[in-house]
Amino acid sequence: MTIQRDPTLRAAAAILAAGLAAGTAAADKASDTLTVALDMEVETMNPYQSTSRMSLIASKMMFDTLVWRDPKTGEFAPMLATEWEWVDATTLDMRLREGVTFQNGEPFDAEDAAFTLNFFSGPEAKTKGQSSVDWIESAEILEPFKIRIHLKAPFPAALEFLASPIAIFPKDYFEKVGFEGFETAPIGSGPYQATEIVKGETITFVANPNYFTGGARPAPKIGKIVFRTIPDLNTQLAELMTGGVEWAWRIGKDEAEGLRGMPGLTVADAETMRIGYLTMNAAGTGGETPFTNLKVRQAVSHAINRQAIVDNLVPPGARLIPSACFPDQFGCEQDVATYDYDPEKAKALLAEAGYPDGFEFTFDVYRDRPYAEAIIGDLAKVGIKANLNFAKYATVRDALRSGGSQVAFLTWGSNSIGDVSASTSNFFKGSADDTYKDAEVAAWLTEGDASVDPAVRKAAYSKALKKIAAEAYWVPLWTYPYTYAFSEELDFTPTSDELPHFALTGWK
Amino acid sequence: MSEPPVLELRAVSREFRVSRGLMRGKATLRAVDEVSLQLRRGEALGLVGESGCGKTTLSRILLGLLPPTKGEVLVDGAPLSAKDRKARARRIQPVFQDPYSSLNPRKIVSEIVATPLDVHEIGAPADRAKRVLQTLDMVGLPRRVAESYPGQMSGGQRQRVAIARALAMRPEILICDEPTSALDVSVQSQILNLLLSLQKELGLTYLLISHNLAVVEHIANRVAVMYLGRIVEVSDTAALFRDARHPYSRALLASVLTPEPGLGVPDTGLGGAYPNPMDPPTGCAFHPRCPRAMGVCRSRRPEAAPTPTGRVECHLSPEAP
Amino acid sequence: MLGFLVRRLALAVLVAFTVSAVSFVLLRASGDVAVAIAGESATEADIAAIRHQYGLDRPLAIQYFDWLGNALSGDLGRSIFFNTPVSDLISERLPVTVAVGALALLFAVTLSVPLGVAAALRPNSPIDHLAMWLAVLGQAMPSFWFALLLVLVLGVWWRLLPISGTGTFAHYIMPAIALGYYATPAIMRLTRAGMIEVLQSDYIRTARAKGLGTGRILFKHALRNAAIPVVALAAVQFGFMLSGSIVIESIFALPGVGHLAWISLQRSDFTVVQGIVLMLAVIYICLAVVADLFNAWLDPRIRVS
Amino acid sequence: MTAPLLEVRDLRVEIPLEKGVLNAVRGVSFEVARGETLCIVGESGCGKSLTSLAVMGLLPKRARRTAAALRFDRQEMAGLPERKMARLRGDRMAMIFQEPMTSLNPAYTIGDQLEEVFLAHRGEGRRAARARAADLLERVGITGAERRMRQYPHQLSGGLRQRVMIAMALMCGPDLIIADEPTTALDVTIQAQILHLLIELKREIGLALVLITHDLGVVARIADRVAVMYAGEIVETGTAAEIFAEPHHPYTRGLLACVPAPGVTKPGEPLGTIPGIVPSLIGEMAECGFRERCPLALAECARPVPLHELGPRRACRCVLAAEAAA
Amino acid sequence: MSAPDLLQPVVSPRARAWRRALRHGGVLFGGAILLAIALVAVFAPLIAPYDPYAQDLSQRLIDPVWGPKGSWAHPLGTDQLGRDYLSRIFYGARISLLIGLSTMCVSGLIGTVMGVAAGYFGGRVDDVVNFVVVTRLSMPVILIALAVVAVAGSSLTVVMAVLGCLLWDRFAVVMRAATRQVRDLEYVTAAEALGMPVRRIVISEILPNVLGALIVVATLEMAHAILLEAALSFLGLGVQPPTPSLGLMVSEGRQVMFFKPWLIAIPGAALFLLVLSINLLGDGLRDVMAPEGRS
Repeated sequence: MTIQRDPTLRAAAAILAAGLAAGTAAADKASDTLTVALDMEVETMNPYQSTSRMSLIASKMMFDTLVWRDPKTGEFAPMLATEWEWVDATTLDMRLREGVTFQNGEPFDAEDAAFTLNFFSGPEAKTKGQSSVDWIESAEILEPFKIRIHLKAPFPAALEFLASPIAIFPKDYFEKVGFEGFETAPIGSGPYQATEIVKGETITFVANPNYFTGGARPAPKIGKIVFRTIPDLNTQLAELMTGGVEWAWRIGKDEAEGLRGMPGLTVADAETMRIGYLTMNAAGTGGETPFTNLKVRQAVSHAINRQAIVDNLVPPGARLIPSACFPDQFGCEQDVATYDYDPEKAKALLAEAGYPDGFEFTFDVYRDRPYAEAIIGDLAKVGIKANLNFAKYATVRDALRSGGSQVAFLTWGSNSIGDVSASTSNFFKGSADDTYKDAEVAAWLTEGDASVDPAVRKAAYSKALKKIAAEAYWVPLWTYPYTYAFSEELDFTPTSDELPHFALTGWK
Repeated sequence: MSEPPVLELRAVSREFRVSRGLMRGKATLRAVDEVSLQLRRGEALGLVGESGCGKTTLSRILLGLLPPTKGEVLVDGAPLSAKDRKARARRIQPVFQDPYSSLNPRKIVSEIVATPLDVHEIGAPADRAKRVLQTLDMVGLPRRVAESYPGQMSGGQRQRVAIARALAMRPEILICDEPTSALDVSVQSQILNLLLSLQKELGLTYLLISHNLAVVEHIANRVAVMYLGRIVEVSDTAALFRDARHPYSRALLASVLTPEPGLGVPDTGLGGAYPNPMDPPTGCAFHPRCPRAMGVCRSRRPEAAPTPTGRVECHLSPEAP
Repeated sequence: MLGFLVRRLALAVLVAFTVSAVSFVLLRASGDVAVAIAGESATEADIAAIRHQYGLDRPLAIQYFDWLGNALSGDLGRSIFFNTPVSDLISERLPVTVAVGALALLFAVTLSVPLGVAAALRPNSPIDHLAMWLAVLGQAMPSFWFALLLVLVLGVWWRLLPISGTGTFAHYIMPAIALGYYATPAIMRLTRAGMIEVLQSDYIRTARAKGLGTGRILFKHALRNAAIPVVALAAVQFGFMLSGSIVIESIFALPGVGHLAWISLQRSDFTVVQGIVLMLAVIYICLAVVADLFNAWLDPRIRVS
Repeated sequence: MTAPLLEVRDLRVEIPLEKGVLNAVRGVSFEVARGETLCIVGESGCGKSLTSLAVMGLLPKRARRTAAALRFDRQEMAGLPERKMARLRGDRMAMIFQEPMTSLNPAYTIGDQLEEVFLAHRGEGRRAARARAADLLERVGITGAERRMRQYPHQLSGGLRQRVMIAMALMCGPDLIIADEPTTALDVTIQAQILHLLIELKREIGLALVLITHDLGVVARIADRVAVMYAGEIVETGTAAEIFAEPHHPYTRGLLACVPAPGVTKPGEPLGTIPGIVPSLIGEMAECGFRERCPLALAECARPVPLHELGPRRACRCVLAAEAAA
Repeated sequence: MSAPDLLQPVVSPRARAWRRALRHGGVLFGGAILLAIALVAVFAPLIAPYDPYAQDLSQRLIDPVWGPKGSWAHPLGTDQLGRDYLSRIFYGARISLLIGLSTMCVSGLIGTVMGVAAGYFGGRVDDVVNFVVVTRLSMPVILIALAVVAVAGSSLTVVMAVLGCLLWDRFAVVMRAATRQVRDLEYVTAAEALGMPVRRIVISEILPNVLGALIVVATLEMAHAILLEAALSFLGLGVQPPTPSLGLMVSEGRQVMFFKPWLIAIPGAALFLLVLSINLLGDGLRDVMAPEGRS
């Protein structure tokens, strides 16, 4: 293969377009089968066994939760629980839906709900996402269709977790087959049942004909949904264009541009709660660095042309963010100190800080290499040389916690929780992830987290976020939109929770 | 005979561990089996025997390239192990069979001949060059070949270079392992003439290993006959060719095809099977092939017995104890 | 026979032991699995708990010998991510890798051996030059690039072959080509060189002097002897194909051990990687032994002394 | 007079090289009668092996063969296609090579390789082939033929392998055997045995033998007739007795003088030598090939020298010999 | 013919190999391309039209000059960050050559020492080397590279070190075989019989005569190292961006390859050409060193 000459290129484009039409024509509305490309394998559909997004997506198909959180409005709605009531700050009563059966015919009742909560919050289950269950003290059966949940401490986010990932398992079946058996033949009460699992390759879901009506989630619309693991995004695109799959997501900006022109495909963008940011080692844990100097941090903030990156590299729908949280989260103060793109000012600040000729540092990155490269390019323009260290997330995080990292480019999805306690508090409240160790900020955040009064909380968070911005601990970057591409016959609506809801999807 | 032998082997043995193939374990091969041999100053001792009988192993022991498993090597009556490698190298030098592989193809002739002088740091570098040229004269090579690479020379010329290298340090003993068997007859005679004249001029002592008995008869004063790791007979050349004592020596001599038409090819009476050296026959190692084997040959190994001109290991020998 | 096998087995055990120890240390040093399991929202306490749960807070040497002891009794441990025994994971995915590797080898051999033989029969002929150019071009082609081009041209532009997955035989064709073409030049060269050497050998001259037909000389007398080094090379290449299919398996979305190793490494699922490394080492050594045995069958000089 | 079994007239072998065409065999003519032993003797590079290979049609691919006549039992072989030539080889004319170590295929048993010849030329089945092979092995002095036939070449010593090669050559009962240095790689004792065997077989079966060698001792003991080759040409022919008793060509004389011989040379005395080196055979040669080395060279030697008949089947390529004969 | 002509000028084996090399098509062709690439690589700072790191997001993904929107301002277009592709290719060749050469040197040194030691001493040493080689071969390169890079980071130096420490096996195997062959020749025995020290025997008698094999392996391993670095970079384990590595460029361009195929075609072709030239040179050298091989 050599370099493509112009005529060939155009011919290729023509073939491509023609072929694509043929490919999508064969898309399987007719056979009522939707094939979906996922870049990671669903290692388990048991949401307690995994913290991965793929597991969560699959478990949403298979299982119901007590509470449903509407992906569009963020409102909580009844699902397996029909109504709930806070008895006090640590006691939650829930009335359960009657007449629901699991996919194997086992009827659902309080036994199942209480068992699930008790078992998976206990030590025996070795639940991987401990933070989603460790707030539960116990669950108690009050009536055959009513349970009471005891919390260890007041926990505002309890409903969030009850909506996801706490899926309700059939007690009898689970106790019979155990972890191993459940792994290969999971049973839930959700709209789809996994009928065939080819390890590493596909999972086939078939609509559950007996799915209960009356909940917030409607009955399944598509007969069969196949999850295909295609690790290479490139291959996903190839399959998408040739009709091998009808749905793919997390598509890059340039590819999306290319796909937008293709007949038969819909390309949609949706903002998520994920934000990107740079964190700088301001406290100097692990040794003195230039970044302990406020002027340097400000210079870095001024040096990065965030708008240009958002315009050119980030998929459409991204917003620049001024403060250390997702703008729509409760308590996310927007009126904070901002740093416009101003390389001259950055240079001046660097000179003031004693680095007229700039300096070098190691830049830890775990994803989105092009963005990182663009940031490196911007920093180079003011004389700062960033040496990219592209590593696994775990490695970067280790480095951060041990103080071995100077600057890291990170993202945060807040577990799709619309509250600053799930974002800012995570990083500035004195935990292991708090590398700044700003006692004042930590105190404000603690105050905000512990209160149930919105006004008090808001005020406390505002103070914290203003200081974070003034100190330029972070360079808040932008929100992360996801780009989806799917067959135009598909009626799919992207949501901001980073969870494609196939159970809500239908054909046009 | 008051002078001690310039080189002496005393009951020298050498064993090898030999792999017998993929599926089997290793076996012990006794390539040289309690060999005692003396090399007198100024003589040419011929060593003859079939391939695989241990001739080459013996020569490597003499050169110090292989340590003997048992026994002693003495130079001028002193054990060899006491002398260091370099001292031995100054006195004993080899000439090999294959003039194509015995010269480093990447070096020119003068470098090759000068190598011993360099290694032993003999003389100043300028003297070395002179000595190299002298040595080339000595072996009858024109001085202009000094700048040639071996690849440009004929087999005979290469063998002369190899001899020149061996002579560069003026050693006393040359171990010549089949020095002419890779050469054409017309070249062979030139090299043999050279060896003879060098011996006269320099008073060299030779150990001449050869399977060509005509060559041995022509050059050697004494001959040692080797069979399956043992010296079965030692004798003065003339005596051996006239009246060999050991049946193997006789068979060997009978097999020599001299260029005399009309004599036909003799039947040696030896069987076809050369014994497996890893599993040597009991008693006299030669008995399975010996046309005159007796019962005792199968069970007992004959002792060496002196003869008027040497010694022999055979139960048939009248001198046998 | 037995002695040989025992010695090779001893070597295999020693190599496997060394490989496992080295990779154990390397892998543990390369990241903290506990952090990876806990996910991005985990707290320090979560991580510590996980570390303790999985025994990751014990001294490294103890962890290793613990693992080794289990491995010796056939238990390779559990994947932390999949929460399944590593041996199950491997046995689920090995068939895909082996199938692709075997097809790749088949592709390489069926292309290279006839070509090598033809080239050897007529040195400097057009077919020889063609073979040589194929070899040189093939060896210069980066395999990931070649795989992408295959996807682009055969999969997207021409739509000849399915792009990814394992549904049908056709699914395996592109991966097998992408994996096998790199081995083709080496096998072809060796076949050619071996054939040329054998054809010049004295026993081929003897065979001709016996008045045997050309086909008989070629296939009975020449090919068998020329095949000996080729078999060893093919075995080695097969071993490399099994371990070298990471890129290919990712691009073609094949659920094989290569991709399993890759994702497991990325999220520090050591037990899995450890198990795969051990398995690959054992397979590699076994292949070498099998090649030896096969060569012993081909060449009686090795078999009997 | 009956026609000779093998008749070679003006055989030439040319090998194109980068530097030019190597005229390795330059117009060699000889004939061999049934039951006769011809020894072709010469030093390395004189073209004796290529001559034998040319007769058998076994030359390497790049070598070119031309001949005025190349007749075996009155059949012209010069233009014969490879398939017909193959039918002749191994059947009516067989060959034995120098290296018994490498001339047998290491991958197959002795029995297999013996039977193969028979199966290729005679449609009498494997059983007959096996019987014939066993018979011949015994005949060449290998005991326990059944066991030997199951063995592989490397399990046999060099002498035994050469016996196997001889048995293989005899499988189809040939009229002619060409042996190219059959004993050079062997020990003297084995050499004597093998030659002894060849002579016996020849006498019993009555086959003709062409023996290529450089060893004058072998020539003297085995040859009926001798052809001395030098630089791609036959320089002298005659019976063994004639050649050894009264060599005419200076090269033949020089060669004989080089070899120590009992009664002729004295131990320790210098041997005769031939000074100089073999001329290059690349391109055409316009003079006597031996001129540069010849102690008796004359001005006439600067022209190509023809072969002078000195008597019935006695000839010499030397101007001096021509004068002596005249 | 073995007709030695002492009157002809003295030509060393090396000079003869040179002369043959200069008449060998593959050597000339491969050598010429490699030389051209090497010159481009060495003088990249002088001839590259742009700074390969200079990004301009307003100039992203410009077509190459033959494309519909191409211009001579960027002959090969620009990449996703608006960097000049031609300049990046020049610098990429530089990185590739640097990695190829350094790997060749490091692994050549390790492998030669091991191979020569095993071939010369045999016995125990050979067994140990054999064990090390088998162990090395049974460890998958990519997994090891991945682990090491995870530990040590993936700077250029680390990549060079990793490749150097991984690719010595063929050197060891070939050098072992070559040394064994030479070791049994009589001129080595002669040197031993002279009392020449082992080190000197190895340096003056053995190494010059295995040099041919060494050079051939070295070129092939250089090509191998370049390809492996590209593969590692493709996986994100090699050289780190924004350093222009050809493998990395293919990796970065692949997402858009369906729409802008030149993004992977150009660096891929450059890589291909580079490796091809080295292989042609190596192949040619093999012919030149062993002239009986192909004539």
